[in-house]
Amino acid sequence: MIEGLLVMGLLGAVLGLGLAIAAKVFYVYVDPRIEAVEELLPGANCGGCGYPGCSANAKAIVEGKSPPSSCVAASAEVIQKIAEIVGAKIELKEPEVARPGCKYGVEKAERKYIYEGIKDCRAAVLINGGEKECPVGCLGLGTCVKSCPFGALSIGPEGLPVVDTSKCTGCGTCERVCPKGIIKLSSNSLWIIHEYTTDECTAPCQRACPAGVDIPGYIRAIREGKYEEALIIIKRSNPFPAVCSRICIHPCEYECRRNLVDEPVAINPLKRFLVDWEREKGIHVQVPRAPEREERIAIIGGGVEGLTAAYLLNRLGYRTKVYEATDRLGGLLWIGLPENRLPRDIIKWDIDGIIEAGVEVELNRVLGKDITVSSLLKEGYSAVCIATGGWDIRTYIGSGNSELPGIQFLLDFLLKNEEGRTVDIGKSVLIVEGGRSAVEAAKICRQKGAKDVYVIMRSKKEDVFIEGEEIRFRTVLTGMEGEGERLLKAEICEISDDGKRILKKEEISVDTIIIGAGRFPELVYVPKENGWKTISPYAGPNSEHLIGIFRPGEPVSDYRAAVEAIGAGRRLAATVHKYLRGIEPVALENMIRKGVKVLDVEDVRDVPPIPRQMLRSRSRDELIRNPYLEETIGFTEEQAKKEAERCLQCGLICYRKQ
Amino acid sequence: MGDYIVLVISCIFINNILLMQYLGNCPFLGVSKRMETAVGMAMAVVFVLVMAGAVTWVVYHYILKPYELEYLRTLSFILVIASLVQFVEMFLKKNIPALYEGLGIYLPLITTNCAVLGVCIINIKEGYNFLQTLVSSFSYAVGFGLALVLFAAIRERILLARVPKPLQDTSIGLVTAGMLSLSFFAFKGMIH
Amino acid sequence: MREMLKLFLAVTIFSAVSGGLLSVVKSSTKERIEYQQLKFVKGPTLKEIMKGCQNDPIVDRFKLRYGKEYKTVFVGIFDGKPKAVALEGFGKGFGGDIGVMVGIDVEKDRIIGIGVTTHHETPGVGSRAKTDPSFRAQFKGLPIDKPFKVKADGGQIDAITGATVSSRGVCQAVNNAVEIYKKLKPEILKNLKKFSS
Amino acid sequence: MKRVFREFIKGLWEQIPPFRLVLGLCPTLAVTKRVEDAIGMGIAVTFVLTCSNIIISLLRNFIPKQVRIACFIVVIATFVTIVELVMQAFNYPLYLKLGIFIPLIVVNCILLGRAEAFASKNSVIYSAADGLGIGIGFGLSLFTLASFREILGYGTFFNIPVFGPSFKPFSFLVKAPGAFVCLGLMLCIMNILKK
Repeated sequence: MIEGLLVMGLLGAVLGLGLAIAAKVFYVYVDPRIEAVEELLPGANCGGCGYPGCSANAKAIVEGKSPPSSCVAASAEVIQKIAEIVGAKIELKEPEVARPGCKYGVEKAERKYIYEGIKDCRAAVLINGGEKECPVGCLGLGTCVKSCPFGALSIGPEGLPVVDTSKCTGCGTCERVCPKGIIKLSSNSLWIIHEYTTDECTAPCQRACPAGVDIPGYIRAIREGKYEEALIIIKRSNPFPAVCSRICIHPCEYECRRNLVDEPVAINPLKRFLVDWEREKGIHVQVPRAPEREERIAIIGGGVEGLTAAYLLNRLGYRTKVYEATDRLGGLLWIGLPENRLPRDIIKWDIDGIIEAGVEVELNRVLGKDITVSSLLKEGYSAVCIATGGWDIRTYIGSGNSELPGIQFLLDFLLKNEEGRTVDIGKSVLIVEGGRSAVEAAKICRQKGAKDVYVIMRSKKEDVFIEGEEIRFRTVLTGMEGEGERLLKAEICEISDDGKRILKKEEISVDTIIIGAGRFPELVYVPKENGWKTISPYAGPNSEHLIGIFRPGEPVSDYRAAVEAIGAGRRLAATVHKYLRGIEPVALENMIRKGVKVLDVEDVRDVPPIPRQMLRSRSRDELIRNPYLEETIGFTEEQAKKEAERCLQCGLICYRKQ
Repeated sequence: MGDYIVLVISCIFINNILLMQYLGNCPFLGVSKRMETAVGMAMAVVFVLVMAGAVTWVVYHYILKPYELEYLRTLSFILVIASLVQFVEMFLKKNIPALYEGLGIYLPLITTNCAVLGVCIINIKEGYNFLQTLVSSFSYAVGFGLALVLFAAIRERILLARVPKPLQDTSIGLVTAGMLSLSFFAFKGMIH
Repeated sequence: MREMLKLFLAVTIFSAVSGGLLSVVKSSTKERIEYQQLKFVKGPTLKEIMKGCQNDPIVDRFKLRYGKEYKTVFVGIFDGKPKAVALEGFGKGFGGDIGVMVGIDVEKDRIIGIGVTTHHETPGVGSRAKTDPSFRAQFKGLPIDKPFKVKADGGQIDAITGATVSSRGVCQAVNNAVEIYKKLKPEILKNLKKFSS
Repeated sequence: MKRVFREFIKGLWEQIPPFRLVLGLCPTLAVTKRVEDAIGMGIAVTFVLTCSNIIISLLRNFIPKQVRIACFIVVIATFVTIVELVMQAFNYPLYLKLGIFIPLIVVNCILLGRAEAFASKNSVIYSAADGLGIGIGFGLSLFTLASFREILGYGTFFNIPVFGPSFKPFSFLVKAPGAFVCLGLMLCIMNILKK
């Protein structure tokens, strides 16, 4: 008895003492909050936070490297608790869910061969990219389903993954595991900033849309009778569906694959049907807004572009305010379009929708007179967007001063000089484009006492017939920096002959930039310590030139058609959002743009012709009696359903066969 | 020398701790889902098992046996192993953080790994001397690691197969372990 | 520091109390365990050796000091008298120690029977030392004055075919038991008196 | 009272180890060759689990958090040793058969698992009910698995032959691989039943 007690007691004592001493000697401080946070995290180790597992994220959260809301799987309550532990503010996150990006299962798609191997996409993709002809086609073997830590995925009857949105936490495990990058996280915000790439399934119509509307998406929603969803799909790329449904140049319809069989799908009239439905209900359908963000953004210019940027930035969670120089919003929409083509209440409908969404507006505020870029930045805006777009500068100039710090317009400069008005140009001047007039202007600048005068042109030397010592060819302006109302620096780049690469970057101090164009480009002014700098939106799909602020093809804003301006406005919003979220605001390498080859089909099989639904015309009498009445009447619901049924729901090479 | 080689082979293959002696199956099924965790666990077991084998041998032969307290074997061994594991954990955390990152999370699991206590008891029951104890502990641990890594490889492959729903996860894991165990039967003929 | 003390005390007290508790349980079950162990390990062999005895040799046993360790001597009562004793000897076999229980007639100093208790011999070969009755039977009735040897070593015992080493081991074990018996004989006789009723 | 019953009953089906609670696989594999051994193991585990649950629950407020695992293990090891001694004293053949798996009850994850997850957080009565329930559940599982393996593997039940002499036993089932496969299939059956 005594022996056992003694020996075990002694053994316990020795070990206990050893451990106690070891605990002291080998003591390593571990922040107790890490443990507390880890206990709260769900422990699914899904990696949705970007860290390898929950404990790593717990450490990162406590160290402040990762926000409390970084866990995609945690409930709001848990996030609140974590935030309390680390004493951090919570930044609410917009929910994201996985969205499969392929519409046709293996059974229905063109196949290169029949795959009979290991049932895993990662294995299947090793054999010539999988059995599908389409390089971005879902192989349907369910690798994503198996990887989902929350059981939100299953393979549906079509042989494609189906997402149970109630279970999906948006952790992105499926996105990471998919060897073809087909299933992707999606949210309205991601849609807003999205540009189509060659690595995703797109239909010819949506590639043709300058605003980038997901056309097959909204037509499918119409077919399913989900009109509200259809409107949201449109509005996340285009907040002017009513206007566009009347005046859009609809490049989409020219690209419609049904052209190969009969007539294109009546894409625009279908949009008109949705707008009619919306107006009949009397409620503006809105894209759900991302959680409120801290940043405020000012947009100068209340035209189509400015309003589009304001609306989409508002949907991205920013507080946006539009400064308009005239006394009404809508810009060029009010001018030059007969009322029977574009009724005024249609314009008002879209603009009202944008205001209703929470975009603030100040009318009669002229840039350069009532407000300046630096006064707005001083007010605390995180970005000031210039979207003065379609207006000719000369229609509302008048202050005599330049509206943007240090910027002069070439024609204006020459005119003022002719009239003998004083123009302050400072010591060094940069003249951007302008051909022979630029050389002329350079001469004047020298006369006026400028010491350094630079002229830069995008063209190759051989392509233009002007000479001049100071001219630098194949050089573009890429950025500006300044302080208050003063311009300090310009960033110019020498570009390669194909215009795609920057060969040399240079910063020069300038007091004035004289630009050869007649309009302001879209530009974003953001605060920088002791001043500001500019950010230039990335080039749109129609631009062949990717570098520089002034790009031929979209010399300034796209004012040729409202839908082009809408696209430009969306890219402006995307640029601001990306910049503020720390993502470099450049276009993706594989973005679909003019001249980029995309897999397509040349003929369609097994598609019986179905006549296109036509818009009904009003009677002659009626139109004579009321000259402002629209000539046509929109689709009835039945017509819309029938027309939507004609849509082939195209993918890159897939389409609906009968 | 020959005896030691026989001992090594018999501990690794013929009497494989996992597949033949049924010891250490909980971690076997638990950490074998991914190769990296399997390798981590295997390393941790080799590390701890050799130390535990040595310490328990000393405790048994120099404390318990002289006082005829053999019946306290289980109690004292587990206490020693638990303390040892904790001690090693603290030591690594402080002095070799890199190794701790790798093995750390597996160490607490080892306390309840019956393979460790099992091997210590086997060593005593077989009456091994100190050197034999070291060799057998090491070999058993290597056998554990071998089976674990093999099994993890198979399980990663199973992930790609279409397994009937009710058989998924642990169930198919056990059946697979059975097959692996069957293949280890082949080693039985190696030593007469 | 207090924290450390607490941990230290907790572990110490827990293990001390456990140790104490187990000692109590052990001491109260000690007798029974020993009996059980003997009954199941040596019991069958003993019964075989002491065929026809009137007592239970496992109950009627005593321990004697032999060198450093204690040897258990089992007593067989025949015709009302403690005529035979059995004790265990060890020899080196093929796969380790072979334990052999050896029964000796104390009056005639002759073997009355042997039986293998523990061994690690090759199944089907060396293990026949335990299972083959004819091998064991060779020892019966032999006097103990001469050491036992297999015929190959010039002795009197026929080795088991193919298991000479095992057979040698058994002989060695018997010799070991006999040696102990010879050394302890005076004490054994003294103790046996207790059993003659 | 109702809760006591609930804690007890959950171990018999809802959380029956090792099927629902995948713990304690080693003894499940090792001692289910014969029904007799399985019952012995079941009783031993039930006894240790109930006793250790009671003691740990009683002492739960005195055990410092940092060394709780060591303390739990000491308590469990004590009861295991008691079982070991008692089994030696009263059923020595069973002790020989269960062999090393008796001391290894200490590291049976069920025990430490219940101590950590249940007994250290609940009062004595519930802990006792929990221990008893889980222990009996474990015993039942062992019994079921052992019945299957013994009947088909040896052709006997409680060592009594159940088939005629012409029966050729599936000796695969009583070898190590058979143990794994049987348990795997049992889990599969449990998964089917769960639905």
